[in-house]
Amino acid sequence: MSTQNKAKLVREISGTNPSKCMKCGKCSATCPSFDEMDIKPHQFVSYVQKGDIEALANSKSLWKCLSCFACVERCPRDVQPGRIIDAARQIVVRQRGGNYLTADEIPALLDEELPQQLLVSAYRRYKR
Amino acid sequence: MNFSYYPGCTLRNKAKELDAYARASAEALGFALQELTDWQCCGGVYPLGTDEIATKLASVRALAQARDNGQDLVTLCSACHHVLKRVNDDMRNNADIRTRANNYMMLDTPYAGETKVLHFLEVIRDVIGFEELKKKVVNPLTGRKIGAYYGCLLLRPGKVMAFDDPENPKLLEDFIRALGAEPVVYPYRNECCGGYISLKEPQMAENMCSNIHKNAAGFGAECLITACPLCRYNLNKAENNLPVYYFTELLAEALGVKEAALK
Amino acid sequence: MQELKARALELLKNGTVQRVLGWRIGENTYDPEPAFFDSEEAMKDFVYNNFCAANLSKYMIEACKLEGKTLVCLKPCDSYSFNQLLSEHRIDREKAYIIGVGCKGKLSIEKVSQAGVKGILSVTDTDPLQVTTLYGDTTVAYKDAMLSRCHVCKGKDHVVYDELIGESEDTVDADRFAEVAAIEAMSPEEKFAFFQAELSKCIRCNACRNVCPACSCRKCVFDSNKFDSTQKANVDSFEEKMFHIIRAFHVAGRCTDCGECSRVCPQGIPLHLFNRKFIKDINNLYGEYQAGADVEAKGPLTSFTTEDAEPSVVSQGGIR
Amino acid sequence: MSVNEEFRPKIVAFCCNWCSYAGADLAGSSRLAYPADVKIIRVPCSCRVNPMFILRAFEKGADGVILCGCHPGDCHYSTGNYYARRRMTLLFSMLDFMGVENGRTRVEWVSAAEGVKFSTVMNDFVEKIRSLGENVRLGDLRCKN
Amino acid sequence: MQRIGVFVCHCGSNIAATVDVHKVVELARLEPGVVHAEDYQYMCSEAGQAKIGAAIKEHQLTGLVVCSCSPRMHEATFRKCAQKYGLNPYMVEIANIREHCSWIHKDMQEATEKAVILARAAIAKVNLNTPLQAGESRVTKRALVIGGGIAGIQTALDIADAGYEVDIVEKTPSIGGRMSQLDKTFPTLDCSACILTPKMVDAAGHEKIKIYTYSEVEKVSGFVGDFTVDIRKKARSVDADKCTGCGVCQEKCPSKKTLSEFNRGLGTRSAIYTPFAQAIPNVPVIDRDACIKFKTGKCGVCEKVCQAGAINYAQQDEIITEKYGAIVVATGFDTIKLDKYDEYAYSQSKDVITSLELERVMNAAGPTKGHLERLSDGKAPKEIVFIQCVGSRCSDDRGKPYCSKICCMYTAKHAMLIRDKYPDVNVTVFYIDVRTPGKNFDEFYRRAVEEYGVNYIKGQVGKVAPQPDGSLLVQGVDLLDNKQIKMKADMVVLATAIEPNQGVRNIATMLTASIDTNNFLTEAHPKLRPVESPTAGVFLSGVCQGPKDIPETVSQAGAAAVKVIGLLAKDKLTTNPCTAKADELLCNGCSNCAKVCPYGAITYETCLVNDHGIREERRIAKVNNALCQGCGACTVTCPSGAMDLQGFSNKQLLAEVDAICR
Repeated sequence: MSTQNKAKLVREISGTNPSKCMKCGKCSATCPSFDEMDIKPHQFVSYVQKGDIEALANSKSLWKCLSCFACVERCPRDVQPGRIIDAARQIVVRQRGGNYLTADEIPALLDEELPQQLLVSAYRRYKR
Repeated sequence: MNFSYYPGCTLRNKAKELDAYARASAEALGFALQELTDWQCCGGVYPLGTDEIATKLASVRALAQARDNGQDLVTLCSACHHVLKRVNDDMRNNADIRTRANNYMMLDTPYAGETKVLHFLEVIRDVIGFEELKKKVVNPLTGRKIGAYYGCLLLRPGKVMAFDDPENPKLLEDFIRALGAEPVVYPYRNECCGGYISLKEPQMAENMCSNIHKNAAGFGAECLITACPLCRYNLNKAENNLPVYYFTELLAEALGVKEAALK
Repeated sequence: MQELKARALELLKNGTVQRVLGWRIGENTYDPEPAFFDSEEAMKDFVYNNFCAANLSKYMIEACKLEGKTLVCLKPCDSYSFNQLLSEHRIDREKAYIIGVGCKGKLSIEKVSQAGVKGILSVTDTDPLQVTTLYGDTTVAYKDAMLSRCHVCKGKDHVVYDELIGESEDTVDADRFAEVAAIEAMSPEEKFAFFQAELSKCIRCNACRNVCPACSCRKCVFDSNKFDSTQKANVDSFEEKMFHIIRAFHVAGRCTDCGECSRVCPQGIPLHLFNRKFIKDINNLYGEYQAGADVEAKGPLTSFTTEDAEPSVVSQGGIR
Repeated sequence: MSVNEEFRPKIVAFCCNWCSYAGADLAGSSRLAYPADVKIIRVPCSCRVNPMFILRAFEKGADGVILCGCHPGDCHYSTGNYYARRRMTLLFSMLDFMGVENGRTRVEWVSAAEGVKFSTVMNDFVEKIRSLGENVRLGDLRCKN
Repeated sequence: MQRIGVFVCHCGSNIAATVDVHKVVELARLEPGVVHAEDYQYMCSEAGQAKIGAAIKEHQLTGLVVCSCSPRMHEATFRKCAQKYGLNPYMVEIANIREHCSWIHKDMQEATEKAVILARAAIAKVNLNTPLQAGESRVTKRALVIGGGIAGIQTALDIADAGYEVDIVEKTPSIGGRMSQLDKTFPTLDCSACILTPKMVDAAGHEKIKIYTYSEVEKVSGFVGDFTVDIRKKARSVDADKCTGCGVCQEKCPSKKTLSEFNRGLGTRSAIYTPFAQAIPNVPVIDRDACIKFKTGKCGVCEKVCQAGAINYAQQDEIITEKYGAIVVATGFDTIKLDKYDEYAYSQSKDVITSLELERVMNAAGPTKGHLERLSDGKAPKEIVFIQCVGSRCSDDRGKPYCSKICCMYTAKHAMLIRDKYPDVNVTVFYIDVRTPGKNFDEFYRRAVEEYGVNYIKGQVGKVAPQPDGSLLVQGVDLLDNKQIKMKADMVVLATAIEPNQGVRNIATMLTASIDTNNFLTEAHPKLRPVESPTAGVFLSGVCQGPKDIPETVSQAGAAAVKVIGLLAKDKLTTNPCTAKADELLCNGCSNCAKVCPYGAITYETCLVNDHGIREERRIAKVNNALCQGCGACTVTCPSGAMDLQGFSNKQLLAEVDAICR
């Protein structure tokens, strides 16, 4: 897929309009995973604007977002960075070999108390 | 007073007590939770992509069933509540998702978001009322200092969830007060516990939960309550943690039905 | 009916009202006519049966010019027209004593004929209708003899009244906008053919205009010279061509969808389709609006929002 | 319908005095051509245009009618174009409902500064009407046969 | 039948090069009503006008059609010309054969044909023209200013200095407005009270100015030059004529727990109070909701201690009706409510305050006597964080979509003042953009950074979390460093968005002045008529029209005053004769026309009508010619065609349509 098309796809899947962003940084000010991310939440937006989905797709950030919606809640321009990063994640996991979680690694991750919802949630976010 | 009830997968397994206490408390409060027949797992997280339809269908099925029962749909687990509420909002307000979901479902009557989704706590606040709850308390939890932990999923996004003020919620505090205990307000009660990140990066979740515990303890909380099994799991993994209970456990205790509930 | 008549008589006698606006018995059960009654004697001919379909609210315009109060019998749907006239200051609430009369859906003798009954001699207004014909007795189901408009009734509640007499029933068993939607789904050629065929029947008898409670202008624009220019000869057919569009436009946002236009059209043109198309568009574009439901409400054509749809929606797939 | 090269449509353009008429003036002083088929009638505001004017134009043989006014929010009379917008939307929808080609009617918002837009709009509209051909249906929608 | 003369202009070669003017003349002669047609090089020239004059005389013309340039160019010229030669100016129509014809077409034949058709349309219209007379209306030489803040005071002073009577109506017990709550003003840092108080005193002492405080506009009727206004003077419960302003009543009042509006709720006041020491008038009011006497019937301390005998518990509200020629709206602003922004913990901590509250904290007459201290524990803060754009520039429904304009500058001011007075206090400002257009504004902001060491961080704050130790943990971002910041602060100050004052919607409705989606009053033209409302006779001063700072407000106040003076200087106003008119025989009295009238020009009267022998009382629409601006919205709403627009009548427009489609 071309760079342009990927950027378009991110816009479509996320249902958001990155052009509304006024670069205030409130998403990055809010994000609890900020320090773990290589590309920061406010940058998600400009990467999509620039069409650089490749960098976004290869970023660590994809797997650090918690979907806690704090950035979505507080964004004054309704840009919803949380949805943008999820769209990028979707594009990755929908490709062959894009899964971030495989069935083989699961047994090692389990423990006695682990609730089912943790597994299904991680499946949904990390895996096709 | 009868409600359709969606327990969710975890309440069938690791969080059986969350469910059991809730059912017993509901009975004590004068309403019944009628479990939907053959509900399916909601998927744990709300599928954010506008093109994700199949992953929303389990929720639509549950919502449509409640509609056909002519009842509001009650949830307990924060994650299930979040997913059902948002899918319902899509079905009501997003014509594209509604059309496509209904095309898959082939229901007798297409579903268009008619069902009202209520969290158990909303039932207590909006249907029963805290005054009424107070009257039903037989074992007031006097003297206990309890921190409410809301997490993310009940509150955000505020426009869709419409649960409480997403930045300064009050519902659980009022709940704690109604049980006779003292609520401890601390600013991290709506900070994320790490959620599903704990599967692959447990250290991240642990750090976040430590901060929450530290903050709550700093304001004098002796224990935390939550509605979510995953939040509880993550919070329990942190070091030096406060005890974490399901809110229904304290509710059942105050209503005097705790022992009976687990039988 | 007896209760209604007795009550009307009582109010007439004790001077609460000077006259009664109701229906006078016709030659047959099925042809009662609107009438004023001003004495006990006159009240002998008063009738209220399931064939009393006429909407009496428009007569109140003239009645309000008379001395004293007029008792008017309004069915639930008529009360919307009454309210709409009230909101346009055409009638005076103080001059009306409203008895909200019950309605179980009104019957039409044309519907009985359309049900295949020929040579009607007499008919009852019961369920089912007992019909005596030249060829013997038969029955027709009530629903089958009901006016089309009653199948999409606005509801059994009166929006304005002084007292209520009689029960009303829900008669809705069809989608109000289904007919309009069916036409919308046609190709332009089909639409055009449909309306050309229908409008070709018009004989410009003005029955629709005369009966319409929204068409209450002192002088209709089609009768005045306000839109003429000096070059225009009287034989010009513009008025006739465009009469129905303009009539519908003039009542848009004011029409309560009472259905009288179609009921009285001697040619059977489904005139209500024009009005209902406007209502459907208004509901879709500007939010649900029922003329006459609220006297204080701002009409859809005398209000706006800054976010209203652009006229281009019509060419971009139309308003559905 | 085949496109008739020779067909010269009759097009009436109602323009509000404050924005669109001035926009047309600007198109003129900027020498931005559009077909002579368009004839402009000056009205104080788009809200002055009665549906009867539009129907009358069609009756007299117009092939297309366009109404131009100030952009919503910029009306000289502050609210006129909002009313015009509702009226025209409903009127156009009714004509469409009756099977009249919906391309024959149009509303465009053109400001006094938009000479280019005025010219572009008129070129586009004329092209559209030429493609639709002569207006047969509105002349034909008679009540008497 | 009209006798019409057609005059075709060559406009040098502008028209004549593309349009065969002779052909136009020739064909125009054939049109009904035309008795004369000619062409000339430049019709607008003196010679051209003389030709028109001669033709009027020679052919006893009753109507003129000039085929020339746009009516927007020379309609006025030819109307004056007609008048000069004894013809009613409204008997002139222009066929625009230049901008709409010769300039855009190349083909001579095509352009000529079109010019002929345009001429025909104009001829058809003139055939139906009727002489119109511009009306006159009187001007009441008194102005009303609604709002007694700096905008209202300045407007009133300027109008009064020009010699006209002006009344100020102020809702609160004193004039002064927001500016009286400010401590210092940017960019000069002079004390707000020091520059405002003299103006308040001037206004109070001016012989042409009358001030109604604790009063509200209740009803407005009439139109430009002739408004009638009802003003409700709320009962003060204190006789202003007797009161000496000694202040003993306030001192002795036992009910002292009401939150002070003037101090933004940061301190308390007594039930009988003046909002601040320099209040004008210096006459207290009794807050009846707080007063023990009014609540329980017992007390009466103020009455006992008042030596002047000024306390009057029985005082009633008073309605004053006054006539005005012009009205100025100067209703000002307030800060938005912050209940949707609790991530900043405004409701959770006393140490999170708005900038306007900080003004009170910094003010010597404020709740802390001017000492910078935390409102929770009175301790001196060491670390202060300012957050910009709180509720401004928000496209969601939590805040306002616009920039509040003043925040960047007052934050720089606050930061500077704090660093100046308390050099040991660290000040950090989180900003999205620093916007400082204005004379000496950017220099001012740079001084805050360069000389006073204020720490500006580009980025927003995500959350303010009160800590167990009483401090505030501020979590923000530094976008230039690409780092998340977590810092402890002792105080957080929010640059809260401003919005028009609450009551403005109601006032706009009374004045039929339009208001935008943000409740700011709309100006007649955003660039060329910024201080006039689209409603004639209503003018705008200050923030009610849009965010602005004090210098801008004062200049706009002066501009509004000039417009008012220009209006009041006239003895009579000429009205536009192209107004709507109802045919009383056709009017249904349905009120739909009044509903769409943007000027409130249509009212209804019950008239005795003789309709072809039937005499009856009818409700008839009446158009006020002084208010009607001639848009025509009413004419289309009227189903019977009773409402018509003079100069653009239904018949005239249809005649044009017919002529074009012929």
